[in-house]
Amino acid sequence: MNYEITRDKIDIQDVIDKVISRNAGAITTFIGTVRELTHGKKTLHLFYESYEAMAVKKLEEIGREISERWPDAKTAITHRIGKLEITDTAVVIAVSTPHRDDAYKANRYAIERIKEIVPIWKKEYWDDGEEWIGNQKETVAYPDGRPEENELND
Amino acid sequence: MNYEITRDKIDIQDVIDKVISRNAGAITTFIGTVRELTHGKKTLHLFYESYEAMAVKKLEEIGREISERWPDAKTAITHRIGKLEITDTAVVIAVSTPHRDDAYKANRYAIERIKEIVPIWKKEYWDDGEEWIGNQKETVAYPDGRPEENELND
Amino acid sequence: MIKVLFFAFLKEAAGRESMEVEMSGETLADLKKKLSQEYRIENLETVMAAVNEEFAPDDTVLEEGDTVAFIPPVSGG
Amino acid sequence: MIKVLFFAFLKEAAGRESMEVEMSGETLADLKKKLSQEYRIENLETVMAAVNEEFAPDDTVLEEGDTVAFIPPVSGG
Repeated sequence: MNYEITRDKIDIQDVIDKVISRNAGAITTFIGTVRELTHGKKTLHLFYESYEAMAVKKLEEIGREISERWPDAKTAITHRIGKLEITDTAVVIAVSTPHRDDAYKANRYAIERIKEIVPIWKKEYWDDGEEWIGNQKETVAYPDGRPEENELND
Repeated sequence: MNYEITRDKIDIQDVIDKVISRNAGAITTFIGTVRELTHGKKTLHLFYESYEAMAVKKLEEIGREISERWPDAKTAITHRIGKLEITDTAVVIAVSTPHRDDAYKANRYAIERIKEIVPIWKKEYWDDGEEWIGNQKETVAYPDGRPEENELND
Repeated sequence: MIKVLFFAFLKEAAGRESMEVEMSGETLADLKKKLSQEYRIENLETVMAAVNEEFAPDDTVLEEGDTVAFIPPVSGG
Repeated sequence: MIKVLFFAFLKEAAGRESMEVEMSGETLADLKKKLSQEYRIENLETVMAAVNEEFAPDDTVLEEGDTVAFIPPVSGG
């Protein structure tokens, strides 16, 4: 099971172990952690919700997309849901490839695609309120292209 | 000690723990592993040697360079030396930043700089011989600029 | 019978996480209209939907037993 | 006395990992010439050197107690 949604703390080494290979010279990981400050506002904690069956399918789809683009790559992704505290790990992406350039590029590809197609939603809790992140104002349809530059950096 | 040379197996989580931060939304790691095949030739094992005191200083220097370019980044690097078997981890670079774009770029910067300025040398052992990797033919001076494209992918 | 799932802000807006709707042979657009008119669940027009766990366009014809999930803009990672 | 360190292929070529050389007030280039002429340690011309753990150019003047390391092209990572 290289693609998982879990309610438990993610063991990073477990995710890495899934992509270790005699043909790999490089393994990159992306670890998404809960940041305290966003645009100067202090987050108390987060809550992630998912449409779990579909989310796992979409993670698998991202893995297939990576294999098409980087045939020697091995990919594993685990996303945690539920309540997360500051510094907790929300997602771990591990990619192994023979050479490092591909490992960085394929890993970056995976996180961008997660933010486009995987049905997982984040709710932020602050001192003075809470809000589902994404576009809750119903003014923008679901993005099917590349994310905007400011989203890229979030 | 965020910058280390070690003779022991590297605990990846230990390196990651050094860069965890309440301000970090992203942690990237690069894990360099011993690959069996290079240019179709089968490696049996590797041996890494270092000029240890200087290597640690140069790793620290890379950390300072990263802090100048990405002021919010936290960096930790551990490089293993001695005999390494196929799939063993030779180096772990962990970088945390508030946003993911910087975490990928700063991490990539670190591995490229390691391959330019850190006095560590790799010897490859094959069925039919062994060789120090690098330019042992004395025809090229030490590269002080950016590495060549083919080196970038090695 | 079509099973309908709501997530995130839509779940809160709809006041439920799932419901069952009697319809067959009609489209996803018809379902959205029905949910708006009969259940006062608004703002579905611009939200993506999945039929049986795969993103599907508004003209998708729904069949007995299908599961429709409304997918607000995602924010995982 | 200058301490000289060799690594990787240079260590094998020189048949030793360190040695001490009597000189002071001369340059790194002079040391390379001396190692070539008196000790038959070749191929140092195009190899980088570090003086007291910092990369240093050929015209660096060496002082009593300095440590000079010859640094073949590195291959870590």
